[in-house]
Amino acid sequence: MAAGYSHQELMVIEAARHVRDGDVVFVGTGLPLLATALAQRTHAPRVVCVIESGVIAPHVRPTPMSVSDPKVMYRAARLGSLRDVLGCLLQRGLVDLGFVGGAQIDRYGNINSTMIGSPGAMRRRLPGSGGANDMASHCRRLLIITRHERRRFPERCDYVTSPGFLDGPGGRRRAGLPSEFGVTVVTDLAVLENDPVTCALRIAKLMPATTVDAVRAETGFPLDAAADVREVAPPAGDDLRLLREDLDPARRYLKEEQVSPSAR
Amino acid sequence: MAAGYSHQELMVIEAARHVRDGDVVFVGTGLPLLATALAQRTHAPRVVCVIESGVIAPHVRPTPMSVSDPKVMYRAARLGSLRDVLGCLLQRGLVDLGFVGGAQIDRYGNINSTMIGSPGAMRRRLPGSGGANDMASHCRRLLIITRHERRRFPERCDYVTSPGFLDGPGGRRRAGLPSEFGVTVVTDLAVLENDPVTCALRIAKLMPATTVDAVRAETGFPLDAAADVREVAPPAGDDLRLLREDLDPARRYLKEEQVSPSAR
Amino acid sequence: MESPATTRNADKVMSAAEAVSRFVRPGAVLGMGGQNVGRCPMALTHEVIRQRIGDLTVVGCNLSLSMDQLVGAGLVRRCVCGSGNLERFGTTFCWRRGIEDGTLEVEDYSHLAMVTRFLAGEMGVPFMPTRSLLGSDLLGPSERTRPGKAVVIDNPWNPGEPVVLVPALHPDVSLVHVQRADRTGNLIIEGFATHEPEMIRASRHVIASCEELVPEEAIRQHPEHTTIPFLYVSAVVVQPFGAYPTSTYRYYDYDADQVTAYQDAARAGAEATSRYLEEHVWGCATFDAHLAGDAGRPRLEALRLAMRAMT
Amino acid sequence: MESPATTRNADKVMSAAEAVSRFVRPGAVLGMGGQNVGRCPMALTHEVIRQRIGDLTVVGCNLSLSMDQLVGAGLVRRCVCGSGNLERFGTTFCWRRGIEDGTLEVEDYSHLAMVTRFLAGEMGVPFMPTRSLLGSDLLGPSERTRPGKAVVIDNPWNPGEPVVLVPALHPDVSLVHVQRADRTGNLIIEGFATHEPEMIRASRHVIASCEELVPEEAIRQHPEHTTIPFLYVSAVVVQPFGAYPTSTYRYYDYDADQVTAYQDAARAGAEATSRYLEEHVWGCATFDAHLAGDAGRPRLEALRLAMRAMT
Repeated sequence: MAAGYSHQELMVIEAARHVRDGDVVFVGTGLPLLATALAQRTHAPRVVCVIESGVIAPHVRPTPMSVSDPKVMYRAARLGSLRDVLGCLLQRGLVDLGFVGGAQIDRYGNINSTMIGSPGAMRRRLPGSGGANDMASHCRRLLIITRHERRRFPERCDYVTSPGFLDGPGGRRRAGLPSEFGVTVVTDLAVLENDPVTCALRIAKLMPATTVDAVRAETGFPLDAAADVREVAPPAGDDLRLLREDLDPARRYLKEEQVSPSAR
Repeated sequence: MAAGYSHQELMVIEAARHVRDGDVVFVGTGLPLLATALAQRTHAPRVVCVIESGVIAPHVRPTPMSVSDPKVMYRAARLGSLRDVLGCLLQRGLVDLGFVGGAQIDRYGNINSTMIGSPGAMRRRLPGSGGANDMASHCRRLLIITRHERRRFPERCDYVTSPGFLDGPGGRRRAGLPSEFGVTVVTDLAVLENDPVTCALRIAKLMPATTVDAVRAETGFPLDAAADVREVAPPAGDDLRLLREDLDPARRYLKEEQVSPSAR
Repeated sequence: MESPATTRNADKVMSAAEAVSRFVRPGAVLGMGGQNVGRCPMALTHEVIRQRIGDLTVVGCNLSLSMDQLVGAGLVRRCVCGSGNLERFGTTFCWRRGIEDGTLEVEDYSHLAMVTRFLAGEMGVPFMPTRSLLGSDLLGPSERTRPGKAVVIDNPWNPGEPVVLVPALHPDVSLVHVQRADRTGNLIIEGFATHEPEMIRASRHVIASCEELVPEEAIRQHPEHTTIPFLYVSAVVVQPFGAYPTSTYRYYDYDADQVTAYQDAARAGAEATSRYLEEHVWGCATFDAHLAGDAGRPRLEALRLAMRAMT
Repeated sequence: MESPATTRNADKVMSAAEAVSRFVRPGAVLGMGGQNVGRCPMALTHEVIRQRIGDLTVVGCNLSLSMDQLVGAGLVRRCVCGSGNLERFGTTFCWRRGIEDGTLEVEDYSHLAMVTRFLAGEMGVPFMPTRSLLGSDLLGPSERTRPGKAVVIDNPWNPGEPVVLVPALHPDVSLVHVQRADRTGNLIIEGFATHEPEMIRASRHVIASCEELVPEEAIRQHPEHTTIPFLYVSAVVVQPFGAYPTSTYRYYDYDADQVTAYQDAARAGAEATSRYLEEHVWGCATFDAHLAGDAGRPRLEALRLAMRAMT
């Protein structure tokens, strides 16, 4: 891939582009927080961060390792309780965008962070929902940053911890969930978004030096491509400097690796 | 009646005797607060006052005129919200005794503070429940201080704002209210308590210089007398001095009147 | 549900006149802060009266002076509340008169039931349970079947145990007076908080008047003391003594004489009430004019000292 | 429901050993304070491990270090929680191993659903509604019919709209570590409060360890800052650095090395975990001995300074 920045850096920079100015963003630590902070420092100064441990609108310091790390609480507008943020902001409908992670993301954007295998035959226990189910139930948009590996993109999650579009069109409405909803997945190979009609994830953009077929080869379900698939734009302006010097100077999350897709 | 103290003073002193050491007492201002404070200064030092405006365990200063008066908040353990006291203490089951008032108290200790007359033909609108319905629903014991007048003690309240025993034995259980419950009414003529079997109010004690018949004459429903009706004991020890000098020095609530029952 | 998002993060400081004209519409459901003679949003309700914004539904727990003046001004169609009164200062006379002569509708709840309605609103759920109201006439017979002001259901975990559900309440705009705020709308309530935290977070818009405007940085030094973060607040009005003649904890005590003066007028009847409002509200261009005319420095100072002695 | 009434108003200061032996019984439902690497009640859970009180059900939102050590010590039968992990420090390995090999039961909720269960508990109602869980596998098919971990009902005000009810949760005893407390049990939590306010008020007993014991008079100077009034608290344990190696806001940061040391042992397996607990818990007569042996003054000072720079 283009020298000078890593896949991981471009993933964070691309994710930041999906954060809109004025969004109230429910976010944990790691790459999602880097992406949110980058957006705040560039095109989205009016972004409001909400962190699950009860933190509202902090001025995050580099580089928190936990949602209970004082670095995510620095100069917050309020430090409160889980009820404050999960109940009175998230379920109340005041959060626009939520970052979630998971071991599996399926065709309809459902997310599994509970177990690999089936309750009867569990192969690996995962941490569980945390606030992810709450975010997927109440946010208007979900943003996921993950490595693109076939095992991570099955046709159907072994366990649906957090609801995407469930079984497809009308699934959320039938379940009693808000229908205004969208999922964006930023991987090291592509940007996936749900098709507005079928609700299935499809390729919206490609990372540099990869192809639709290469992405499909790493995806466990049939993957359409949007009509106008473009390549993810390279880092612009200050993006890389902000990431490396201001947001993650000690490289707690941004590794130096320069893996190129073909090499994987 | 015996000179040297008023009916009103004896009513407060008698009411204080029904406050037990260690009780968590939900109380407003006026005579109930005087009775609670007197109990605290005498036989019940471990009483904990809870005041509806969100005040927990204050050191009340003489003499508050309102539950939002800073005098009821002095050196509280916590100043919080209505949810804190009505929800997390009262409904949670942590309050032992509640003081309520009302324009009507009926045979089964039901209380009306909403309207005289019927919804169709209202003759007088009253303030409404406030926290009274909540106290009657969740306290283990209710204490009422009121003048004894026939119109205040009807067979059945025009409107049941706060549940006593409702329609009698089993009434609370059938309604889904806790069955562990008792009502004591301290008036200028007598002390009424619910009969443990019939649940109806009956005469437990008589104020000085009155008779069972005199009490019945001022009561709108048939009133039994307990087997061992005694006379309310006169003020003891420091009671009067504490009331007059410490608790209501400006006589905001304790009037000078020395009415004797016969004169009324 | 509409959210205050439009005003997130902005500088929200404006005059009472601008805040009220922007966010209080005729026919609005008006969330009322304060309790009895404590922290009633008098400066804001005076402005609603001055702008004669009517057909209002006033909701709260205990409704007192600020509500009664709105009713006296003929601006209220309906109240949803737990009580109307001023304790030792008497009942809320315009409210009582309106209900008795049928010009004012009222829906009665207990105070806990009202808090529970606001709690449902702030938590984003359509209803919340309570074990109050059972057996009383606050539950109409219909409530056991048709969901109206409440509904009774069986506890699914313990069939035969009735539980009352009350519906979420979302005021169109709530009026509160607090001790401190910053320009973005972070609010600090000191002392007793009444039903305001739940009501504020359940509201579509919130106008907060404050005793003191503090720098955002000061709020962010102790974020655990922020009662309400800016996300819920649409307008901040800087108005010292904005709750007068009711009290503001740690700032000033209530003015018994002024409360009594209004109560005497309200008790006397509609005409006396109109004269009072003419003199104290319509006759004053601003709340400061009312303070200068009806209280005056020495009296306000005395109220400050009275509060200081109690805190 | 049992209430902490027996210890109302008394002097509740006692040693961790006495508090745990008095209020933590084998088979108890144990409410766990803290979140991730913040304010875990380590001094109290070390004492539970030292006294080998077993057959526990551990409940909370995010369960992390303190829970994992209890599981590693073989004292936990069941967890009811929203997650088990330490974020960047990895998962909770004893917890994961126990679930995978079938020796540990777990009931999964979302964090909001757990908060909602505690909210029902503190409010004295049998259940509370949430709009989370819908459509997910966190709701078993049975939940649509038989009330178990949750039940789905129709919104009575809007038939066809499903709402999830979750049952009240009342821990037999909750363990929390807070910044300040007085002898009677008034607690002040600074910074983020997690799920603790609701959990504490829902519990039959609460053991609170604190960084600092303050005079009751100091608490009563600013009663609006009292997070939890004494009525809910059964025991106060004075233990500086009582959350080590997790952080206590405004007091000290977490110790990444010590957290990693435990994680390495827990990841390695049961034997390595036992060795860790032998050395750091069973091998220490008190938590202070653990602090002296495993951290030491200079390291603890450094953690204080690291926190000061962030607050």
